[in-house]
Amino acid sequence: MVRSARATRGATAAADEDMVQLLAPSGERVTHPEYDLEPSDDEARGLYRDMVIIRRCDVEMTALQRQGQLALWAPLRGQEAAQIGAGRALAPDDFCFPGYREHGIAWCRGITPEQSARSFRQVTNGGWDPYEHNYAEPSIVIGNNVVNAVGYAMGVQHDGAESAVMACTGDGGMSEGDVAEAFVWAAVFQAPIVFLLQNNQWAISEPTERQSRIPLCRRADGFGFPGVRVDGNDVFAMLAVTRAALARAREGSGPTLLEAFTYRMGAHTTSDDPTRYRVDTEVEDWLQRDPVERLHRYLVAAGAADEAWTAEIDAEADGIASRLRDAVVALRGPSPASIFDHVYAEPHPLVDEERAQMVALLGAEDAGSLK
Amino acid sequence: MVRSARATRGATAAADEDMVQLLAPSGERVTHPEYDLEPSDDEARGLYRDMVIIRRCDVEMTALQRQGQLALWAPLRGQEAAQIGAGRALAPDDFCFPGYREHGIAWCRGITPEQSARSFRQVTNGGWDPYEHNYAEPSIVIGNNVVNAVGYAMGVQHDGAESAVMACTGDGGMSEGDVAEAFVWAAVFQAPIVFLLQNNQWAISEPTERQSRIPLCRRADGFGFPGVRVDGNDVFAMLAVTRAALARAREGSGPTLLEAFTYRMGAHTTSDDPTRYRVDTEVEDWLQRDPVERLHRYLVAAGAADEAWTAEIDAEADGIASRLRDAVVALRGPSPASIFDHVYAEPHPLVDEERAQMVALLGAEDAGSLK
Amino acid sequence: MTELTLAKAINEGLRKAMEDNPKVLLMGEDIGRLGGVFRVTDGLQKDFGEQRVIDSPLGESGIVGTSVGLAIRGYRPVSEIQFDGFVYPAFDQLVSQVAKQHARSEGAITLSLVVRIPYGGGIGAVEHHSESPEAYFAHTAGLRVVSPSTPNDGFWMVRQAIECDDPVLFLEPKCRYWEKGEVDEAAPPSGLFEAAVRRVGTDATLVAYGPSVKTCLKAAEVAQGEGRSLEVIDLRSISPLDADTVARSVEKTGRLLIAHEAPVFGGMGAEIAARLTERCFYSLSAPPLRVGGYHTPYPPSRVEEDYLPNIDRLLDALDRAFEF
Amino acid sequence: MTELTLAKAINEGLRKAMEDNPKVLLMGEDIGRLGGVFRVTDGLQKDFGEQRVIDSPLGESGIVGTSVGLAIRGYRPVSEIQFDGFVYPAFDQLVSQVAKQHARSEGAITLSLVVRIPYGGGIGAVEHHSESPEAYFAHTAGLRVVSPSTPNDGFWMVRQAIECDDPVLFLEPKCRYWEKGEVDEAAPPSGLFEAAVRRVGTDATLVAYGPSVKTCLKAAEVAQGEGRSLEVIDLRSISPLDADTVARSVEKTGRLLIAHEAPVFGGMGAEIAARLTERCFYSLSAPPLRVGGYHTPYPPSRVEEDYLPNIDRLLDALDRAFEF
Ligand SMILES: Cc1ncc(C[n+]2csc(CCOP(=O)(O)OP(=O)(O)O)c2C)c(N)n1
Ligand SMILES: Cc1ncc(C[n+]2csc(CCOP(=O)(O)OP(=O)(O)O)c2C)c(N)n1
Ligand SMILES: [Mg+2]
Ligand SMILES: [Mg+2]
Repeated sequence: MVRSARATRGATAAADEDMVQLLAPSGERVTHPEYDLEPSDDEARGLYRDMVIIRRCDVEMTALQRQGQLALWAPLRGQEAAQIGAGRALAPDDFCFPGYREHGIAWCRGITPEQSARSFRQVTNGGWDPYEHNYAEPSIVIGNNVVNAVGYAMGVQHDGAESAVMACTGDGGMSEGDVAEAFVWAAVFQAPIVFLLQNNQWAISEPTERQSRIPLCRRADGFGFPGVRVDGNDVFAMLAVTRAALARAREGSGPTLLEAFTYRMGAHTTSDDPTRYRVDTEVEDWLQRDPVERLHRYLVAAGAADEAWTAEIDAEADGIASRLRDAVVALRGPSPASIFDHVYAEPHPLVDEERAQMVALLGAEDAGSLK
Repeated sequence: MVRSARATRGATAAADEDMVQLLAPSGERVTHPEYDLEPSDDEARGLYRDMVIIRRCDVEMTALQRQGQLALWAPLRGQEAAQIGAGRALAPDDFCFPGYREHGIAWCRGITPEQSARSFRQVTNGGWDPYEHNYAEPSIVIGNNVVNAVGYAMGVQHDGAESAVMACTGDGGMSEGDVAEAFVWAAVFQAPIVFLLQNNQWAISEPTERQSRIPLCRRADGFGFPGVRVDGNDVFAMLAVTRAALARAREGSGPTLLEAFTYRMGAHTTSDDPTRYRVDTEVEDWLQRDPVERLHRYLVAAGAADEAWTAEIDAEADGIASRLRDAVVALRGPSPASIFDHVYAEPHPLVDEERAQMVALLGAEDAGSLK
Repeated sequence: MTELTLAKAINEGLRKAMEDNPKVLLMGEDIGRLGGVFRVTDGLQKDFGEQRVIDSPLGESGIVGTSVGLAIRGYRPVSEIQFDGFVYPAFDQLVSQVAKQHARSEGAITLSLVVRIPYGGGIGAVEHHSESPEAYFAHTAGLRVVSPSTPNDGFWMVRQAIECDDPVLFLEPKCRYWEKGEVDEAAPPSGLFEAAVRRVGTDATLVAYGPSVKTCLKAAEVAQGEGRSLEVIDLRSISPLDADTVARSVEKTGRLLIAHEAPVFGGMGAEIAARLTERCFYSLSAPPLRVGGYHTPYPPSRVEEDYLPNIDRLLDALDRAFEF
Repeated sequence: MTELTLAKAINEGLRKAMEDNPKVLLMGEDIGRLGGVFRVTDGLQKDFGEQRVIDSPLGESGIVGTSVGLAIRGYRPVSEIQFDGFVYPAFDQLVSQVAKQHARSEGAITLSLVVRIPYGGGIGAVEHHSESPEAYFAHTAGLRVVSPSTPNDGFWMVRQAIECDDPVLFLEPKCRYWEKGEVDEAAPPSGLFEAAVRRVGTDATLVAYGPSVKTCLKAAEVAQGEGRSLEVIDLRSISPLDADTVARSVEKTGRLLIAHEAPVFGGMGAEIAARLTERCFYSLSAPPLRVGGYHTPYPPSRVEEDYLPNIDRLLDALDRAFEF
């Protein structure tokens, strides 16, 4: 049963499906018949800064988890361009439904790394006010948030608003029935939504061909809306294609599936051990396509970055990371009794009764003090 | 939200997607570059006989329901060619997972109309031994049986057996997440299965474009296996294309999606009132493409049927129908206590305890006598 | 005061809710042009348009899942699951998103959505059309579960459920859809989560909800003839549970019977029995007894009357309660 | 006699079952090359091949749904749901197909399949990784639900579950995976559906299963110091329930406490309390009391120890039981 699937590894893993690229791994600009981006030096520098900062914070979070300060961390290393390109394409009014690894998009939505750390420290299962950032809470059960996103997009459409919605999923997520139902609804109602599929080649230990024998962007063909594969390690291509897809959604032309073809450079999470299932050569191969290095080469060639400026950005990132460390270590909460606070929005006798039982048992002080 | 969907009605309802046809509505044979069938007169007459009999039984069942002899009936009128063509393509060793309307395929599997009536009379939720007929029990929850079918096909593959599996769903069923998961599994494992999608244009009151903006056979493209639209009112095309797809599955070339483009001439079930949601002209239009008439014209033109023979078949069908009526009216069961018999295959204390309670309350006689 | 069937009363309640609040949307399979297989949404698409009464694709996770998104956007979606047996494909959405969004967002998101489900047996249906899934939902913190037993409650409770800022599963006893009753459009009978004493009695307390309330009232009538005075309580709300009202009655009668169609094992009757035993331990002259579905899949409907709680089974349990 | 962790003991049990019967297949997410996120299937793909230890696509309905088909074909699939919180997408398959195939086919089809689910909290995990869904399954006729609490039971019960001709949900207490215990490979400790008295006592009966058994044993130890002798029963099987063993104990002790991690409201404790109250009404000196999760979504794990049944909460309930 399995051999047949393995046999086609190339089909999805290799970049044989044509893929939108505007920036070659060498850092040279390449052209594409459909998509283009003319970033100002400031814009390009801004994208670089974003990527350096989230990469640095990602390293810090991983270290914090190792030191027992976080329950878990899901590293984004390797996916910086996919997330920053997509995240910077979003307009303030757009709304995004992330998974659990979208720290880069969160950063673009004005969510601080410290806020991103909260659910991983388990002081909460959320971390920010979704309405303040037009960015939903993290979602861990794979697939169901994508359906929620389509519903939100139907609401945007019903409001007659000029905004779009983004829903995040992964290569593994593409196999969940919920994602297919989301595609059906989005297509039938022509919902203003962009499905951002980060194909990082792995679903924990399972390679993409365990989910599909053909490129995942083609999945959209079967539902009647466009699917595009983008070089997910090329921030220019990600920005250009995501902007176009969001514009298309806002115009009322319906959904688009964007497959950001990228790679999970690190472990699935800090609990994972990739050495059990993948070979170093694959990782080294992808290292050659590193999204941050690539943009840096471009900036240097364009004379938009020199050593001094690069060092400045690194220093800024280090500063953010060390402040992040302090903030995370200081994070407290919740209090035992607070678990009863938001089960329901309206009064609920059982919740009140059980809160009282807990307070009686622990004492008001302990029940109310942050963990 | 809805207008956009309605607007594209043509896209799926009209036969603009090219469609395999071997027998024109006029009864003339037409050729197709890929598929052909050279039925002997006996074979063609056999198909006609099948269709006449299941249509006649369908009329009888509907009447029996009206007279209170059945809880419900799901008529197949209009879908005779789709079901007989697909059903006769199955080899004895093949296994089929039906829905609730596949009485024609059941007939081909040697299940009597009386057995098909059992679950609709609610003397059981089954009706036959799946292993005796290589035909699963009826399945009512839409979508989940299609996943089961893929699992069975994985078992066939694991056995190294030379047989194939057929899974039935409808145009509405194509929106259920389970059907998409079935497609993912079947594609990844190259399971020997044929997905028979009877697109009868309606899911109760909802037209097909409420499920998709593009022809449903195209859904397979997104999963990496072939999808073919067949004239579902052309029994020759159905037989030829289904045979080819089953052969392909047996060879190890993986799944195929067959969209039998047909029409539900009757109500969704005897509980339904189609006048609330569809126009007569549509029904009349489809009447012109009637599968039984079509084959009869062919037989007459081919000199394979005359009035006498046609009358003979009608008489045989009438006979079967009246015996069916007697058999259905005589159907009894289950006994109250029998509901405990097959909850588990192995002993279960709670079931025994509750059976004893019921017997104590009703008395052994009543508890054991058929309803 | 007008006399309506339960189905029509809910239809009227939905209409009022849609008139009162433009954010109320209906979504489900066949609810628009057809008006729903039970006609509970009959005429609403015609009057409120296809934008507010939406015929959805065929998928329960899609229906509930998109309702979640609409609610996050500020709408008050009321979705319909066509039959009880088809709610399970939406189970993940209900447990992992509907029930948890408010807590996950620490109150930032209030999910005002209603999921309507015709439930229960007794209509001679085929498989999967007679299930009683309420215990699954009641065990799920974050959800509220209610079930009307009369047209007046149908009219008012559906409006109160839509006005509630929490997700509410609205379970409609389909075998009572066609039964008529007075609807008082002037004022709601009570809060959405309060139980109602339907019949006052002194010897034993019968607790039920939805389809079983009427069965209990009939049984009480018969018991009266046998000289036993039964108090019948209609819970109306399954979660939260109005335990106070039940406790008051049990302290008076000393005997408790609970009836529901769902299998007894792990059903709501267990929670009610356990909770009331703890609260009324010294008042109980007999253990709380449960009458409900057996531990079997819902049987072929030809035998459903022997499976469901009926007058005989209730009176038998009553006798047992008095034997203690 | 060898000492193994629970995770390793289940791994060994699976290995034995695969050696004994070529029809046994394993399927799930990451169970092959990775050996499962908890390494319970470690090494099995290497030894039995990719045909028998199958890394599946990411979809729980697909995993359970294809297992149903494999079982109909005559295989004995053992599928893994990676974490408790991810079983809900498979809920429809479990309730509508797994639980009903045998009855629907009037016994023609026996569905010998096992669904393994690491469940429960206490490991400091993120959301959806600490749930206790057993009550949903126990309320579903047609399913059997068991949970081992020791390595020896892990080794034997998984083999017995695979040999069982009915579908079995095999709930593995993930917080005990790394705890060691003696495994006696010579003979099974008892039948799969029999409860075990883990500690003999006279003053009160503590009933638990899976992760809570050890907590109860610790509480009993402390109570002993306070002069109270507790009997601790490990149910092992949640459905069916070995009520006889519990009843024997309650008739002796007169007091019953039930502990589980799932929310108390509508949880297994309710069924156990209601059933034993009915059976042992005159033996009870106090109402059965339940200690378990609160009616909230599983909280952020930083506060989970105050959410879960712990020694303090058990002793507090014990005091209350003695106040009656
Ligand atoms: C419904 C569900 N099943 C299983 C899991 C466990 N799980 C967490 S992440 C993961 C792999 C996801 O892979 P992919 O979708 O490619 O996203 P990635 O982690 O690579 O970003 C799995 C199986 C889950 N979170 N939800
Ligand atoms: C999961 C599920 N949801 C809803 C239903 C109720 N229902 C029964 S048939 C039907 C329409 C099915 O349409 P289609 O798939 O096109 O099959 P057809 O009846 O046209 O043959 C619906 C919604 C069901 N049986 N199962
Ligand atoms: Mg991935
Ligand atoms: Mg149809």
